Amino acid sequence: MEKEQYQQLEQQVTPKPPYLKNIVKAFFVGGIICTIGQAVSLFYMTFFNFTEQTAGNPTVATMVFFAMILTGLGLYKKIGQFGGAGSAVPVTGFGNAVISAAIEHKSEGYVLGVGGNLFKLAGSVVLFGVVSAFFVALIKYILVTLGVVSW
Amino acid sequence: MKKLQTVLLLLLSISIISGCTDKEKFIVYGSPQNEEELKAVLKEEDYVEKTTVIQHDDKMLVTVQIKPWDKWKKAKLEKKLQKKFDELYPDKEVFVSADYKIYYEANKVKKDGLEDEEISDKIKELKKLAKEEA
Amino acid sequence: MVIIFQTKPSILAGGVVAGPLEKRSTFSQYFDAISEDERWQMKTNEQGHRKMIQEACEIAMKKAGVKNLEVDFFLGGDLINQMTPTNFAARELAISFIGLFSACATSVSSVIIASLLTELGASNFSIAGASSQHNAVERQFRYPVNYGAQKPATAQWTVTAAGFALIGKHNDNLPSIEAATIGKVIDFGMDDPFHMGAAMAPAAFQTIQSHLEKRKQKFYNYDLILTGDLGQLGLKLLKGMFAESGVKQEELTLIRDAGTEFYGQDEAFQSGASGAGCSAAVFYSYIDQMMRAGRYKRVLLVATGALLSPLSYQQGETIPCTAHAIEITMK
Amino acid sequence: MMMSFVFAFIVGGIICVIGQLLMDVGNLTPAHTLSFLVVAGAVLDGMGLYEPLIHFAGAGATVPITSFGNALTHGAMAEAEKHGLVGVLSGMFEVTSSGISAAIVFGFIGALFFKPKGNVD
Repeated sequence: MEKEQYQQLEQQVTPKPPYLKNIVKAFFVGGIICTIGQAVSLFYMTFFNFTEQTAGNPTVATMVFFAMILTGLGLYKKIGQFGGAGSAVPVTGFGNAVISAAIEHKSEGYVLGVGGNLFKLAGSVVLFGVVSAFFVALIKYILVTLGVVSW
Repeated sequence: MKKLQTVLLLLLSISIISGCTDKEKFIVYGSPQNEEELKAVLKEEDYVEKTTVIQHDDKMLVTVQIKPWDKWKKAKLEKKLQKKFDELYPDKEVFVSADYKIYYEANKVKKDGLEDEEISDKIKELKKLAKEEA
Repeated sequence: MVIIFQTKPSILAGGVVAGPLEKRSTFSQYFDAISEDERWQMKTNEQGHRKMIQEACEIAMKKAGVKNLEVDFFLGGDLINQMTPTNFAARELAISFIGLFSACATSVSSVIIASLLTELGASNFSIAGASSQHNAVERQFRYPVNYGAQKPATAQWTVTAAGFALIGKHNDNLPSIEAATIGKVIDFGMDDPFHMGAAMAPAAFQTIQSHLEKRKQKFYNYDLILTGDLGQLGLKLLKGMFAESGVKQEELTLIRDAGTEFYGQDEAFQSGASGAGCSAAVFYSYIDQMMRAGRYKRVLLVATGALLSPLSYQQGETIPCTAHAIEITMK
Repeated sequence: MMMSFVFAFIVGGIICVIGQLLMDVGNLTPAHTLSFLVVAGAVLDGMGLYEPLIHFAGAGATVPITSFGNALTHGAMAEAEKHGLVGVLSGMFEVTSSGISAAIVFGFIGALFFKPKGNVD
């Protein structure tokens, strides 16, 4: 059998991901995580001195804390298998990427293992977040200087 | 489908919890002399869902909750309202906030029955809180 | 390349040890020992991996009544970088050792070498086999164990198991290795590390085909042709390739796959089991015992291996694969 | 208040659906998907569109990873407005995303207390 012929066969046999099912699951899991986030920020606004503007930070930190517990107990990967992007896209997914790498590489020690591998999976998010922020701000600055837009 | 049931249950319980807080939608607390006028001014603005105004002396704190569908314009509406009040009460020190926290605290001022100087202090405090950056 | 063994070395004993999750395997009743702890009471997964290999080898030797001083060669491998678990186990076992790497096909390639050494007269007793430990393999090839990435239906679950066979001189009452095929490295351009079955199926196809051709045998001359860890989709593809080449449907039922059957049809494991420990555990427990009981007279064991590394696929390379086969007969 | 939960649910859900489409249809790995979304968040903020979304959906917009790009860009732009070109750079270092700090701290704590486990259910 030739390569091309085999690739055709492979296309036939391999099931397509269940798009609709995955989308519905991602929507619900992601939605629920964000709703919990909303409840957490309401909690911070009600009981602490945080405004809608400033409640974002403690909310995100709390969500990452939840992610740590779920990751450590081995539950987050099950949520991940079910929810797909629904659990990967919220900040809890970012937390899961960092925390799971930290737990995994503990066996190589805290300096070389945990320290060196903490951002093994999530590093790209930090990289592209910071770099894109830099360029977006730069472009905006240039546009403002040229008088095309205002801040 | 079990998951769907849980979601519906969650939404239902949230609605019950949050459903109890609505009572009076337009509240003015502190000096009552311009209460009706203020209410009329705020009712003019159709994007305002609920509002609580607390005032003492020349200080006035206007807290509003914007209707959900208009919320994305929050920053602009806040500014617009601030301008309107500045023009209406040029001799008063007015601060407008659409933040939930400030609204919540303003209601608490009424609930706790703060008086006179206490109100002024609270307004000053909340103004500072509202101006904090993320 | 097909090798025909004149002296027909025998499998004197098999030793299979598996992890706690493998209790759920359809083959678990045939395993010699199942650990309650996936790390074998050791500190790291890799140390547990080593302990598991040691235990499997010791069981194989004990069953045959052979001491490790009497064993001439230890041949084996695993999937971890530089095969440290097997190397370290060899240190503990103190047997002359060569590490072998054919990815998951090591379970068979090691037995081929052991048989050759036996045929040569260089070895009275050799231990050969392979192993894999889920956590250690996952973190190296894919993601940290606790990372919540969604696995597609094509993914396979790496087995925690070690399977070793004690190979010695021919014995009429024991399953014996009559012939073997050392496979070529085949690359059909598959590049998805979560779809290994599709990458490995062509290698299995080539090896089985050339084995049958050189041995002048047909499918129905075998009681069973058992592949290592193609998974449900890989097995489907392999059968599809044979169907295309004119093999009849009823003959295709002779092909089975250890990876497909390992965890039953449990959807939690997606396409099935994989890993060097999968084929080794099934070959040297279930098959060995079935042959001793006379259920099978002639089987072809085909272990498939995907020769990739995380580095190679991140650099955009396709996944080359190999398959090695041994023909085992019972009088 | 009720509506804020509904909008958080819907907007958060939609952002996750975009991620799922990138993974399933676009065939991206989770790391590629998240990187893409972070950049999208930064660009949306540059166009002044992310802040309204946060006002509208609250946690529905701050919890998804897109908000990380938004927070960084926001900080950089605020500094640039104040200090000009230098601000673009210094802004980058001034803003800290609580998501990163939290992930680092909890990652360390997690490593102290947990071990990797290969269970399926």
